[in-house]
Amino acid sequence: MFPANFEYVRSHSTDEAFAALQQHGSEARVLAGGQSLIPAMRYRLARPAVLVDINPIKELSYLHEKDGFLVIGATTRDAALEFDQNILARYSLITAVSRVVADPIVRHMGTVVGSICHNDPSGDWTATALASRATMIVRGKDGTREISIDDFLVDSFTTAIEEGEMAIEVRIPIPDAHTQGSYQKIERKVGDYATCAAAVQLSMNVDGTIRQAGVAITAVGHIAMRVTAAEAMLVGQRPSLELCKAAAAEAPKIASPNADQRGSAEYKKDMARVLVGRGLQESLLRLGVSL
Amino acid sequence: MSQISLNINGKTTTADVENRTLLVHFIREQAKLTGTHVGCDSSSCGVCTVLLDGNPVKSCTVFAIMAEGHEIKTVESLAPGGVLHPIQQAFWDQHGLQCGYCTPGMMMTSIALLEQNPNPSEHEIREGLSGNLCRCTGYNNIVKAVQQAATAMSTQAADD
Amino acid sequence: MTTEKHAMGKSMKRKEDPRFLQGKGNYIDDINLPNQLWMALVHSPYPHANIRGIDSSAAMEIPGAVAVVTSKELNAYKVGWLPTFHGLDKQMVLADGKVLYQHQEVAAVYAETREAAYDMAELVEVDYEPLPVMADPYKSMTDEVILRPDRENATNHIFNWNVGKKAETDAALEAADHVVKQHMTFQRCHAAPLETCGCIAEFDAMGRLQFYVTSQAPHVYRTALFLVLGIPEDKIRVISPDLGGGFGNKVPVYPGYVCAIAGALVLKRPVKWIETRTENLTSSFARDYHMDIEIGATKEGKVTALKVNTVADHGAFDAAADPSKYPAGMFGIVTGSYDFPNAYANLDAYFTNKMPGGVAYRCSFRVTEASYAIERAMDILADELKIDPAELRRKNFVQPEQFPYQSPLNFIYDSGDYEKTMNVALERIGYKELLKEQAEKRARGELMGIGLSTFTEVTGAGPSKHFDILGIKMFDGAEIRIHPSGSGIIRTGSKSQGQGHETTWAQIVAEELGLDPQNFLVEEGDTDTAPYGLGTYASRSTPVAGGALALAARKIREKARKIAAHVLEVSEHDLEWKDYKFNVMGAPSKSITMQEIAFAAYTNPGENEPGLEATLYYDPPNMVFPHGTYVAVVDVDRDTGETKVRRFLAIDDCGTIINPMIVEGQVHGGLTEGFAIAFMQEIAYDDEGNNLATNFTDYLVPTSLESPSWETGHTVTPSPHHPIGAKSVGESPNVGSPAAFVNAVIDALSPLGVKHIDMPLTREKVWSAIRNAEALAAD
Amino acid sequence: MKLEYNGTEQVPLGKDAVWAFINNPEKVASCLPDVKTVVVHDATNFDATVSIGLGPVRGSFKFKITLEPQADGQRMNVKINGGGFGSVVDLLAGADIIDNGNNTTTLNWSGAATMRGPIATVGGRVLDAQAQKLIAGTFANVKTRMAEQG
Repeated sequence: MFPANFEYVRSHSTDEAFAALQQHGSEARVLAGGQSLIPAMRYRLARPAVLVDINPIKELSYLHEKDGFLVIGATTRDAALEFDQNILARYSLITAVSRVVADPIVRHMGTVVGSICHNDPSGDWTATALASRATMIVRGKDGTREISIDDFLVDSFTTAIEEGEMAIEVRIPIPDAHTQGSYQKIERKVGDYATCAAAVQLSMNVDGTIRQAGVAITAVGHIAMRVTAAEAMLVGQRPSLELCKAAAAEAPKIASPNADQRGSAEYKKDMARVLVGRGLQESLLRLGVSL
Repeated sequence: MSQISLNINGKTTTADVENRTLLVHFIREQAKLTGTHVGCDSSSCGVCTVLLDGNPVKSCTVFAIMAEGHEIKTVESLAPGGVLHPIQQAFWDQHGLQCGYCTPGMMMTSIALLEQNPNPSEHEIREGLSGNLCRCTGYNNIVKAVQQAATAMSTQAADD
Repeated sequence: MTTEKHAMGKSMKRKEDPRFLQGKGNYIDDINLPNQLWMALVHSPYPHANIRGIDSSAAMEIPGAVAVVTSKELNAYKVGWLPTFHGLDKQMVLADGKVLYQHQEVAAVYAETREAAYDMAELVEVDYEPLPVMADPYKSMTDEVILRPDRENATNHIFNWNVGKKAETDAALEAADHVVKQHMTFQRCHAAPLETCGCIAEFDAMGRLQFYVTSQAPHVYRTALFLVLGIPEDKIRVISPDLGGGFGNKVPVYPGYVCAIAGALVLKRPVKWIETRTENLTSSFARDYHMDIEIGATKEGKVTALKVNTVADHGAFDAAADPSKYPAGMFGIVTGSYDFPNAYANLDAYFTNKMPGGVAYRCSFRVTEASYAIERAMDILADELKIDPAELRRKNFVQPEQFPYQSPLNFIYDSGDYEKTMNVALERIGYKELLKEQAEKRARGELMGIGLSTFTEVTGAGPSKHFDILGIKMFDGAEIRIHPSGSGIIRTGSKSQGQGHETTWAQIVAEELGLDPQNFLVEEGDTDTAPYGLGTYASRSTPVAGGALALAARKIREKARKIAAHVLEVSEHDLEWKDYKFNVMGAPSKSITMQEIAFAAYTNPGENEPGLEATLYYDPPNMVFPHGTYVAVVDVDRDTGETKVRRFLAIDDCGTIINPMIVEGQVHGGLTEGFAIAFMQEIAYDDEGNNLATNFTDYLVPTSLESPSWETGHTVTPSPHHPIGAKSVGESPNVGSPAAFVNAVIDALSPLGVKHIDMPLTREKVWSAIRNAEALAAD
Repeated sequence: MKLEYNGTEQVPLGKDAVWAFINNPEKVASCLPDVKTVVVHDATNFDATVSIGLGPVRGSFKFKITLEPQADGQRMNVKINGGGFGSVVDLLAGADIIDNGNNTTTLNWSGAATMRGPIATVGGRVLDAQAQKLIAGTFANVKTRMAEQG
């Protein structure tokens, strides 16, 4: 299949891209990795009039730590994270998710920021951003602004980015030595959208209680969701099997999946429970807590 | 229409193309290199895999115009002068191909995989190739071929 | 002379590989003709609707638009309908008055570029009037809505087929100590080769059709095109280039081909059409059998009767590629490896609003469905009688001394040693240890399963007394020409899609003639040069074309004997063929090689006809019956329903092995396809007739990560009637493995009381079975 | 794929005013979300073009709409057939009109949509929720417009 034609704008700087987006308004879409957009265009389900290619913008391709955050630029590929030694050593949640997003080849083009902006209901990076309490940096008319991931993810394929704006960066707090995470995903095969997935990240106090908990589920609703009740239940508590089970049981309560070929709503809800439970246990195991 | 120039296998190809032209069609039709194939419309099969600046990408999911100024490597670059690349030799020795349709993409991914991880385990090979479908071989012999190539390439590197 | 190194039975590396490895394969989309047009098709979104009108005016506005063709134009040329292969039905080329399935071809558009063709296709406006949808053969059966008013009989019933003795079978079931009954469905699947189908049609300056096409059976295409288009066969050349897989998908003549040819004829320019993946997955299908199987047995587990009633969903047109006299293919193999004194199989086929077909998919015409049914049912019997599944099979195998074995459903099995093959498999997998491990795991509540399949196939269609397609008997031709230097060219009517004919055909001939297989060029796929043959599908190439090759080589040998006698100045009766050369009996030092004879054939033939060539048509006396034992070991995750195939061992017996490396490769590939069918693949439809698997995001092809690591082995029981004792192997793993996987999963779940789950065994289905069983246990 | 929805709207208008509104093609058309053009053929038939935006899927659908007022004045059925993106949608919607007596009316609505084509097969994973929003939005608009009118 072949896309419908479009106008192409190659931008070499954020300013250029921003100007193009301002100029073309709702007709324009940002072209980052293109790994969701181009297939949709090939089926002619998406037919944007103008594509603003941000791939040539060198200033947006970065991955480093700064002021307590891992900062990932808008054109940084998924694969950059997958093969980064620092991430492998210290970011267990990111490491886990970076190996199961789409497939290994798609990860060489796909971008983390682009995936979060796409805000697919089955997104892996959106759930991960929720569990790790990320912040998005968006360039608007009045300069850049920071938006917490919870405020950024509005609805399926809808974010807090307004017409003519563009996302610049995602910031993820650097996990300390007492923080570990896990990404649990069920997919029918590599490259499929998740049937259900859960992102979990736990931080411990020195006294063995849980200091902070990030729990998010995806593919079981309009959008990736934070399991707030589970997080609240975990914080301040000493981990136990019962606690994990109780926290996991909160996931299906907020899940509202559609039945499709990946499974019934009932199945997906139960998988939200199972995967959150497994994510919690694996995170704890990485923290040296065996239940 | 836009005029673009791509460096494919060290050679520059310049052509007028529509913005919507996919990289795979540019490679096959403008550069006349038909070793890179097309197998699906959904970015699922990986038979179109080429190296873009050394990284494997699905050339059906990149617009040709996006590749302007980048270096593309296709299967046709592997055996300059007819001497098979260790990965080609290994696929041959290990019966890692049958109909041959997925083979170019599979080999390009394998080369990038071995670049990243010169001594992969069976599981790492299976993970690394999981963006490329094969309908004929059942993958056993492809895994063996990558293992053989890993050995051959590390020996070659040691000799250099 | 490298004969010893590379003759029969040796893992010679493939001669075709260097071109594929260097990206120099020549597949259909690599071919472009000067001045060619591109064709695209317009498909129906409705599964059943009247067509009130088609408006192509907007499409013709696209720059580069050339023409739009609908059934009206095709009917004017009398090419609106196609005959189906076994002659029971005909098929629309483009929707004629109404559409009968979703994605049916409605119009063809022709343009200067491929992009323009797709732009045009998008703008052809079709006015549909939706009609009630029959998406279930059990619903079609009621004839409430007649789908095919074009047919003489106002019914959705296509045909009934039955074989065996019904009364005796019913009586035996009545009298049996124990009867198992199970309904099981073999879901609708698709072969999905990675290369889609496509063609280029050109009428050359002499008015001759040059037709480049992805075809597993080029000669059948040539004859079919004569029948459809009325073009004399000498004015048609079919060229099938390198094929990127086929597995049965490249057997049918698709509507797109006819549209391309019609376009080329009328527009007087070459027309190229390459399927999209969606077009590939929505134009035909395989399987879709709904089977009710019953087995009667004594309480000791000796089987006494088998009965199967099947409802077959054939979609909108009965476009199955079965031989004429076998509308249900070789389904009669359903008694499998077991000695049933009584058996009866009955099948009714129905039209539905689904894509047409019933084509074979890596299967000798419905053998897969039959093997699955019997191997599943034997396991259910074992479970109910509390007998070990291996023991139950052992009690009931056809014994080696019973061959040739007359089966109750009218096959004569050529050879086999089922127990030997099973013993090899059980020994190698460590069956006893596995049973012990399973018992320990069960005690801990873990779900581990062991699944067996001891299948028998029937392949090699076929003997002319039984088999034809479009009336053409299913024999194959082979031509061998030996050049003066001892190299040569081999041509057959078969067509490799990855099986490695360029290598194995050379090995057969080299073995027969004592020549070097490296020095043979194997050429297939061009009807101008290849001798007539029915093509490569249904595991028929080695049994039929392979037999033709061996016999053609022997014909050459007999001529060579005469030339050898002349050169050595002895009587040909004094010569014996031994150690790959002619030796003068009683004079060990006097001998002559085939290479020397070849030279003499062109330089010093004496009174003999010069040259060294042979053409031979082989009409096999019987089918061949490969068999095997497959063992799957699985672990099931109780929480998620995920099945992990921990081990899978395939011991195949395909008779004489030509190239062990290629045989093993065929088995690996077939097992991965069998795995996909067991766990992932289905062309599902919803109740409204929407096709739910139209691309690779929903028709799931396993990757290297899902696919298990395969273990293989073999026993060798040659076919007594095949010239080299070979059977076939390409389809065995796809035929035999689904039951092994399912048996293993059900075995894992049997402590919970689960008896059967229909394929594909998705996580959810397994999860659901576990949850239901737990709920029942809790009550 | 087949999708089914239902809901209830309370309208602050008498039943007769409601009945008059929903028998007016112009007014009904104005309630479709993101409607671009409307062509009214007669009292019960009109065509409407509607913008659709489901994430990356953006474009327009052309609908043929037929109003089928039931003789008893208690129910309105609406048949909507249309297409876009090479896909088709057949929608059968209906509302029972219940006179609450106090110059308010209850609309009990339900709709069943069948989607076919790439939008269902490729976009089906995310379609249900979006379609629900569109249909619920239409009936919510009916209520709002009527209220404005009242």
